[in-house]
Order: sequence, then C-alpha cells, then structure tokens
Amino acid sequence: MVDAGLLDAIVQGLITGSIIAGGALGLSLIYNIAEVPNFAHGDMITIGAYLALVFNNPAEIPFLPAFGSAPLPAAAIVGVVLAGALGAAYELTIFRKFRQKDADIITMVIVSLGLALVLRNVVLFLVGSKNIRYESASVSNTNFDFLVTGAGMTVRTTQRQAGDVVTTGLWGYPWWLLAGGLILATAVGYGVFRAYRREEGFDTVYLVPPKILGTAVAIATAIVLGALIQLAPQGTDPIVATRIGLSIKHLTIVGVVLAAMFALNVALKTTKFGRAMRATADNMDLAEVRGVDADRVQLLVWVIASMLAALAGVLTGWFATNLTPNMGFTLLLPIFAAVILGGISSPYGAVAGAMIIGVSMDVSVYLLPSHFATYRIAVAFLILIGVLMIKPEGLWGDV
Amino acid sequence: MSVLEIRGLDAGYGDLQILTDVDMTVGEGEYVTIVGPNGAGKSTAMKSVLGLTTYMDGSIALNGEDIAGTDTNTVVSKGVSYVPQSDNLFSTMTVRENLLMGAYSLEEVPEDRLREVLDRFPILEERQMQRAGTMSGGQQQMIAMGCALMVDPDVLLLDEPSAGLAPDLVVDMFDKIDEINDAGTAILMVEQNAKEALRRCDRGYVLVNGENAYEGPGTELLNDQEVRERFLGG
Amino acid sequence: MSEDSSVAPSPEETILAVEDLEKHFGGIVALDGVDLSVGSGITGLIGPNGAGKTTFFNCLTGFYTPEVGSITFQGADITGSRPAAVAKSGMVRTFQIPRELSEMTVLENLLLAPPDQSGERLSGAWLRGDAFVDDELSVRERALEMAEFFELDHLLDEPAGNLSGGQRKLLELARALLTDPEMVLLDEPLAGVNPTLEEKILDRIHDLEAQGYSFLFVEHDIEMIMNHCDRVIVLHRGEVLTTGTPEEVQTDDRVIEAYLGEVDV
Amino acid sequence: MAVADFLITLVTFIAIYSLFGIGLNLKFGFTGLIDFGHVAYFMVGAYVTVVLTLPADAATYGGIGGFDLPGLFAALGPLGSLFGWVLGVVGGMVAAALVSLAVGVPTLRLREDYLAITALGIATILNTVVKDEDWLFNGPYGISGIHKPLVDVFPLSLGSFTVNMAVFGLLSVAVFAYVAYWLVNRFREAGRTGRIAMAVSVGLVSLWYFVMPAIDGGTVELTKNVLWLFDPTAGPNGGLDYDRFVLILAVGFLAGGYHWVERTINSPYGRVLRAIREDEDVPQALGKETFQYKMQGLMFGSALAGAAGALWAVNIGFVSPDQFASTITFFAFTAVIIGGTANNKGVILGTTVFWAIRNGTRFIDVPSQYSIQLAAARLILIGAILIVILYYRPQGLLGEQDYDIDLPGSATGGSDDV
Repeated sequence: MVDAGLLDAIVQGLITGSIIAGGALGLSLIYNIAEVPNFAHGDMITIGAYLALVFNNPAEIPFLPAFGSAPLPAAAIVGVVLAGALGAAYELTIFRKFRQKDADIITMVIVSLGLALVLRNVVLFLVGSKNIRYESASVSNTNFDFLVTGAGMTVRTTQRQAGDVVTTGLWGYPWWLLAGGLILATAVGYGVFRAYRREEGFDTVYLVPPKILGTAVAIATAIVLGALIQLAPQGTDPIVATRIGLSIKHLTIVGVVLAAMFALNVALKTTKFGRAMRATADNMDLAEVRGVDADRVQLLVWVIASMLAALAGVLTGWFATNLTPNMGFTLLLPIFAAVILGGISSPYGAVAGAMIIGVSMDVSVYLLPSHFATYRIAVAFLILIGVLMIKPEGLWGDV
Repeated sequence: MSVLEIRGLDAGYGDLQILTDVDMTVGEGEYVTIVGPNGAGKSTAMKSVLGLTTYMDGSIALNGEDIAGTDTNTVVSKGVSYVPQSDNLFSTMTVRENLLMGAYSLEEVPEDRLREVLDRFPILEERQMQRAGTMSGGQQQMIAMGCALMVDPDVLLLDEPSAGLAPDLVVDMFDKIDEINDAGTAILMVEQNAKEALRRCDRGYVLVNGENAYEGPGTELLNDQEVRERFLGG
Repeated sequence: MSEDSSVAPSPEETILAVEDLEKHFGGIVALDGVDLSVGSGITGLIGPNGAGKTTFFNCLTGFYTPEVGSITFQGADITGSRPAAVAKSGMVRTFQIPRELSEMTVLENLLLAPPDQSGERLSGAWLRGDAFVDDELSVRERALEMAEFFELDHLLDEPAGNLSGGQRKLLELARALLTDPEMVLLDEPLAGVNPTLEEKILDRIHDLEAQGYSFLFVEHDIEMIMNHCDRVIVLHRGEVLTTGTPEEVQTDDRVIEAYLGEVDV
Repeated sequence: MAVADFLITLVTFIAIYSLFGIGLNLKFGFTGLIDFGHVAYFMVGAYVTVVLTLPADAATYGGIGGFDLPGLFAALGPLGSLFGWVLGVVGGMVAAALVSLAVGVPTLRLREDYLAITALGIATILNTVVKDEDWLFNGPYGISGIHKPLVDVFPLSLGSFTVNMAVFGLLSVAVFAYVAYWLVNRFREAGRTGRIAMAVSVGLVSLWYFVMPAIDGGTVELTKNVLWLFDPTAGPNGGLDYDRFVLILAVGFLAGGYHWVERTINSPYGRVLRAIREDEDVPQALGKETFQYKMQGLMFGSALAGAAGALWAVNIGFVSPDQFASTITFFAFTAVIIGGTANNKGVILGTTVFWAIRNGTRFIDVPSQYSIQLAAARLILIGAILIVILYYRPQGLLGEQDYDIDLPGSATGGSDDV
C-alpha cells in the first residue's frame, strides 16, 4: 500500500484551483471592466449549476415535469447559454442603471449583495435546500503509484472495481530512460521557448508567455513519452513511493477551465471587440472618445462572465457530486482571493491566482494535522491577507 | 463651408455652467487656436464638441449637421478626432493596439492610414509591441496623436499637445502639427504655450471666463498690445 | 544647477530643503532630481503644465512617497512621512481642484481644520469637560472670522457641494489657514477666482507673511508671480530650471523658452 | 398566543438588531467602512459574555470557562449577580473591540472593496474556528444553560393580583399614552403624504392590535393586548414575566447605545469621522491621523455589536456558531440602508421594517411543506427592496440625520437646518 503524498496534494490543489479559476475568470472580467466587485458571482455560479440541472435531471425539481434527461455536456451547454441571457438581464435591469447614475463602488458592492440574496433564494424557492446530483455516469478514480527503486521507477495503477482494489497496470522505466526522457522533454521545451520568443528587450506581448509555453510543452512531452514508452517494471520494493489519485473527471475539469481561459485570452487579445473591452477596462472615457459603445461592452462583459460562472457551476456540481443552494456562495471567498491575488486585469492572472489558492489550500490540509481540514478556505484567506499587507494593490496590481 | 461651427454655446458640468454664448468656427483645412487664462473654459469648449460636457444651449455644427448634445461615439464616427490633454492612451495596451483602437470607429483598420501614421511617427513603428504606459512622455504624446489620426479626421481637436514636453520636443510637436495641417486636416487646438501657438496658427480665439474675448488671425492677436499684456506675460 | 546665491535662502533661513527628489509613474519621470530650498516669505513655483508641480506638492505633503531624495522641513526629515504628520509639523497644502467635503456644511468644513481640539478625541467627545466647550467655542469664533474674511459667512450652513468654483477655492484656502501652519503650499489658489477677491486673497497672504507665515505657491499667472513673490523657482520636466528673484527669472532665456515658447518678439 | 406576546418577542428582536445596526452604522454610515464581517463581533460579544457568566460546572459544556462572574458577586447582595452579568457584557464588548483591532490593523489600509471582502473572509474564518475548536467554546454543540440576569426575581409580583394588574397595567397604558403623544406630535410636523402614511399605518396597526382581538377572542385577548406588561398567568398573582423584562432590558441597552453614538457623532470627533467618509485625503491633509479614527470607529461599532450579542444570548438562552452566519451582517446592511445610512433613527426604523417583513409574514397561512418557499420568498423580497431603495432613494427612508453639537451659550447651532 502506497500513501498519497505531497505530490498528490499538489495535483488535487490544481484541480481545486481549476474549479476556483472557473469562477475567477468571470469575476475578474466584471471586476475589471464593469468595475463591480460582484458579490453575486457565487450565486451566479449556483444558478448556472441549477440551469444545467433543469435539462439534465428535471425530476429533482419539484415543479417541473420529469421530461427526460439530457446528457450532462448537452445540458451544460444549454445551461451556460441560458446563464448568458440572465447575465444580460442583470446588466440591463440593474447594473446599467446604477452606472448611469455614476454609482460609487460601495453602492455597486451592496447592489450586487442584494442580487446575491435574490438569486440564492430563487434557487431555494424553486428547488428547495436538498442535495441533488447530476445524472451522469460515475467515474472511478485511478490511483497511480510511483515506486522509485534501485533500478529505476515502477508505475502501478489501481482501481476500485466492485469493492475490490484491482491492479490495472504495472510498468516501469529504468534510470537511463528516466534521465533521457527528462533531458529530451527539457530540450523540447527549451526549443519551443527559444523559437517562440521574439524581439528581446521589449515588453513584447504574447498570447502565452514563452516561459510558460516552454514549461508546459516540456511537461506535456514528458507525459506523452511516459505514456508511449512503458517498459517492464523495475521492481516493487521502493526506496520512495508516492500515490496520485486521478480520474477522467479531474482531467476534464482542468482541461475545460484551461480551454476557457485560453479562449477568453484569445478573444481579448486578438479580436476587435476584445480590444474594445480591454480599452474600456483601461480608460473608459478614452474608449468612448475612440468610438467604443461602452454599454455594448458592459453588456457583453456580463453575458460572458455569467456564462463562465455557469460553466464553473456545472463543473463544481459535477466535481462535488452534489448541488446545494449555497454551493456558489461558499466558493465566493476563494474566488475573490484568487482574483485579488492575481491582479484583476488578465485571465492568466486570475487563473494563476486561483491555482496558488487551490494548491495552498490542499497542500496545507495535507501538511497540517487532520482536524485542520476545515480550515482550507481560511488558508486561502490568510495568504490573501498576507499578500495584501505587503502589497495592498494585489500581487500584480492593476497595472 | 466650415467644418466646425459653434454658435451661442452654453455648456458646463452638471449644474455648473462654464461656457456662456461661445462662438467659434473652423474652416476646411484651417488651423485654429484657443488661448486664455487657466479656468477660462478652453478645454470645456473642446470637450463640448465631443459631447463630453453637459450641453445647455446653442448649436454645434459639423459639416453643416447639428451635433450638439450627441453621444461621444456618434460624434467621433462623423469625422472628429480628439487628443485629450492627459490620460490619452491605453497604458496597459501595446502601441500597436493603441493605434488599432484609434481606428475603432472604422469598419476595418485602414492599412494605408496605419502606414502613414507610422511614417509620420517612426518611433511608434520601432516600439509597436511595447506597452504604451512604459514609454516616455513625449512618445506617449505621439501615440495619442497617432491614434487620433488613424481615422483621417475632418477636424483634429488637440488639448494642450505641448504640455509637459521638453523644449526641443515642443518644437517638434508643433512641426508635426503643421505637417498634419498642411496635409489638409483642420485643427482646433487649446494651448498654454500661447505665443508659439498663435505664431503658427491661422486664427486664434481668446476665451476669458467662459466667454469670447478676442479673436483674429494668430499674428494679429500676438501683436495686439492688450492681449499681450493680459495673457502673454508682457 | 544655477542657484543664484544672492537670493537662495541662507542655511539658517531655510525652512524647507529638498534634495535630489525623484518620482516615476510607469515610463514617465515626473520628478527627476529636484533640488531646492525654500526660505520664509512668499515663494512662487512656476513651470509649464506637466512640469511636475503637483507631483512635487504630493511628495512634499506625504501623499506620494518619492523613490529617491530627501525632504527636510524646519530641520526635521519628513521624507515618506504620512500626510497627517506633515500637516501637523506645520506644512499644510491646498488641492488644485478644490476638495471640499461636499455633504458637510461650509461651517463644518472650516471647523474640521483647527488642530488639537479637545472634542476631536474620543474621550473629549464623551466626557465633554470645560475644555470641550472652550475649544469648540474658540474654534467656531475663528472659523466665523475666517468665513467672514473670505466672504463665505452667508453660506455657513450650505452644504459645501453647493458652492461655486471660486467659493470652493476660498473654502480650501480658509481651511488650510485654520490649521495654524508655518508654511502653506497653495496649488493654483487663484485660478477661477474673480479679480476683486484675488486682490483680497493676495492682501491676506501678504498680511500673513508679515505675521511670519511662509507660502509656496504654484501659479500660472506670470504677472501675479512676478508682482507678489520674493523668490521664484522654475520647475521644468521634473527638474529645477532656475531659481531667483522675479526679475532674474523673468529675463532668463531658458525660462522664457521653456515657459513661453520661442522668443521671437 | 396573544398578539401582545408575539409583539414582545418581535420588539425584543428589533431592539437587539437595532443596537447591532447602530454599531454597523457607526462604521459604515458615519465613517464609510464597509465591514462585511460585522457579525463576527456579535458572535464574539455573545460568546465571551456567555462564558464569563456561565457557572463553572455547567452541564454538557466542554469549552474554556465558565467564569461565573454573577456567582462571584452574588455574595454582595441581590444586585451583585446583576453586576456580575453587566461585567460580563462589558467583557464581551471589550473582547469584540479587541478582535476588531486585530482585524483592523491589516485591513483598514486597504481599498474599500478589498476591505469588504477581507472583512467577510475573516468573519467566516472566526466562525469556522468557533465551530471547529470544541475546546474553545464547545464547538458545534453550542452553549446552553446560559446565565440569565435576575431570572430568579421573575415573575415579578408586587402583591395581590389586583395590585399587579393595576401597577403593570397602568404602566402599559402609560407607554401607549406616550406613544400616542409622540405620534400626534410627529403628525403635526409631517407633510401631506407623511400624514396620510401615518394615518393609514397607525389605523391598520390599531385595527390589528385592538379591534381584531376584540372581535376574535373577546375581552381576554383585548385586555392582554392593552395591559401588555401584565401577564396574568405568571406566578400565583400574575405579574411581570421574564420575556417582558428582557424586552425592557433590550430597549434600555438600545437607548443607551443610541445616545452614546449620538454623543460621539455630534462632536468634533464625529466631524472627523464624516470627513473621512467623504474624502479621507482632506482630513489627512489637515493633520488628522485618519487611521486612528477609522480604527476607533471600527472598535466602537464592534463593541456595540458585542453588547447586542450579549443580549441575544440572554434572549435565546442558547448560542451556537450557526446563529452567526454572514447573512446576519447583510441583513443589518439592508436594514441600515432601508432606514437611512448615517441616521441612527433610520437604523431603528429600517430594522423594524426589515424584521416586520421577515417575521410578520408568519401570519400568512401556508402549508408547512412550503415553509422553505415562504422563507425564500421573504429574502427575495428583501433583496429586491434593497436594490430598489438604492436606486430610487439611496439616502433611505429618512435620509442622513442632522448634526448639532450642544454648546451652552452658542448662537450658531451647528447645521440643524440642512
């Protein structure tokens, strides 16, 4: 039996971070461009999760006829689109009006708080407070045991099937392969980094910063190599061993959030309207002088942010395997922490902040005595306060 | 026909009236300067054209069409371009992105226009990918000017273009403005550096306390004893 | 630096000494090594727009922290001090755009200013001893006097937000003077003030100067600076271009070039 | 249950939450600090008071304490234990103020939106600590068997049934008379719409309180409602029962807190606080150490929340961490904004409106399986009211209050005509 260790805590932290990042992407848009510290964002996440539930598992909603069940991905797409329409409604009926009155940031905070109260209780009113699950195929965890032995490394995968732990795979890598693979992966990553980097000396703007791209390519190469070349086990008597638990669910969540982040970044950096959004965030008066219709920008911000919130909601509900009217609100604090930590001005910042928060939450739970597990969110918060004490404008500031 | 014609304009901010019965005209291809003491309403007059102030009374005609009280982005799409005195670029965006934002009101980015602007301000081409906020004051002023020129405006409004520039840059800046004007763009400029501005412009207005005080050809105002004593420091 | 020794304050007269002050904003160098000393009397600070005058004021009064350099006021190093500490040490500033407290009345705006009021402390406010009443009465008397002088006395109970632009300037100035300063930093105190009032303000400033107050003020009106200042500092591109008596500065070619444009008339 | 009993419970609630709201108003209304963690001080005040006054051998309690202050002073005489309890309340208030001091040091320098979120975060953390650390205050099991001041004295009987009824009944009627007098004066001052609103609401309330019981339940109900301080079923001869005492206690604390805050606000000190709210740079430029003022405002407001917590514990007789969720803070914000930010009377009015909506709807007859729906509907209504008020009447029902520093021999009476 191999125990889950620090490595597993980090991997779990990245997954937690992805869930937070889903919410942080939308919140940072609203925060930065609409200039609303949106306390309703958590409840927008909840609403999104329940909108998908309407199509995925209507039988759970009291006043709805059980009209059948759409697969979760399809239901999620419909839910996200509907959430976008709701986002437009928030902007048109509430936030646009307050903006036209030049409401200050305190007023915006309290308005969003009022909206939060309404949204959460609409869910309670319509669905009630019971725990509900999505209708979806159950996904089993695969444990990857990494055993470092004198001859190299052995990997063993196990799964729980019908109550028993079954070994589903056993292979290994000799030392020479490990070393060679790592060198190759590093070389590929560095090559990509060099090829991608241009015009040294300026603050060149990239869609993906070269260092991050290089690192990501190196890690991906190592994983692909490891998956392709599986040699005989190198013994099962480990010097050091550690376990990581993973499932397709986890990988999907991370993948979807990273894809959303990348799509948002491409939209903001390369499209005309995306540029208009960034310009509005930077200097709203000047954007108007340049011919930007600020109302349209704000409308789109609320639509996109609500859709991202709904996406986060579906992922959260699927990950936690249950939905409650409070699910979003409990995420609100880590999401705010991530956004303030990452600086409110870029999708990458929001995701980076979320990952820092997620990893520190799970790693601290791993490192601290077991009864501290309930302080996961507190840890996120202490990090935020610590950072704000040193840099009151956030880790990367507003630029 | 004049490009811009302001008649009897009253405007201000909220309830506060700054301008009273202001008249101003900018002819096609003309270079007009507004001078006057601080707080006289020079910038307010300019912002009123763009719909950035509270319109109260009077008329503002652009190419014969009344635009008083119209939305800023509508005014801009009709051929007015504006360079604010400060906060006149998107500091978190690159120089290139700033220029593209300059052409935002057009369907697509006019490549030939972009070329022209880059030729006029070579430093901008060199630094295309740099964040605008990290550039020096003079360079930032060039970006702002370049952005405003992206739409090939009928009239270019400049709010104190020489503010904060070193003396040698000030001369450069005025030379650039001359060039732009020579290429056919009408210019309405507010300038604190009154002597230089009046020397170069076709016509000038002196605003005092939100009202027209004097007007005439630039050199004439420059040589007018009273104007000199009151506003040009003797 | 072309400090003219004949007009630079001698060390014992120097009230405010600034050495090598630098402040950056992104790529813009707002202050690029400002060296100057200010003595008693009225000192004018001029310079074209964007020369760094307001940034300089903000650094002096603790609203910005300069990256490099030191500020010495009456022998004490106040570099990086908090604004309140600077004000308490006797250097008070006005804001270029008046910052009246718009929801409070004109009287309340004035009453706020005097230092060390007994009722300003929590204990004083709760216990309300004799000192509380005496202080409040004397503060009111001074505020009324000041209001009368600045012709604000008919507006005492108006919310300050209802004042006109010129009246706000006056309120700002009156409030600063009520703090019992040694030196007052005035950021364009006369912009938008009508000529008769302007004259009055200048008279008052001269009165106060005679009583031992010192002034450093930013102004655009050259004539005013030339007629009313003992000494003039010209700031340009974040540096001190020159200092001297009004006559000297007025005839300095570099000043004329920087501030008034090319000399050709 | 007679309407009077329901109203006594409701008004006790309103008094406690008004005190809580006045603490918030000092922070938010007068100083401009958005403290989204206000409930934390309510909790600290409640727990610390409870533990300071709890007997050492309290059953089913495994946390630190109890320190039994009332028992300690009981030897001094009948009022000794009351003194002990008051000391406990002071301890709770001081603890709340000290906790807010610790919270304020890192957060008060932050931007207002960052302050809001960090304050909310810290309150959530404190709540988690109380819930998870059993050794501290008994964790999720809460504390029961709370010391109730003077509980042995009640029901208070002054003699025979008739004497009790006469004394407490007359007192009840006197209170009604005072309320009527006050209402008539307000009515005279009010404008046309105000008069109509007053007439309609007073009419409806009287109809509900005096006329309906008379029709429904006959004279017994009516008597109970009119002589509301007198409880004929309490003790052998009837008298003043403990619930009514708690009401008087809560209203007394509210009155004390109200005047204390008024005295603070109507002073040069309050002037500085309001200046900070409007534009912190100005008082700073004039030499006021604004950070200290903000800190004091935060601590004072938190202490009042702590006192409200102490009363809450006495009123409910049981404290547990889930009574102190952050929604309580949001309710208080809503109440303050409805009544009028920076208006202490407005806080009381807003709290009354809020709790009337929240609890008054219990008279709507819905089947019990829909109770969640009813509760949710109330909160939807409250959230919507909050947004609508902020849009159409951001100053709240009453608007900002007037300020006047009382000075003997001064002609200019501050700004009472604004």
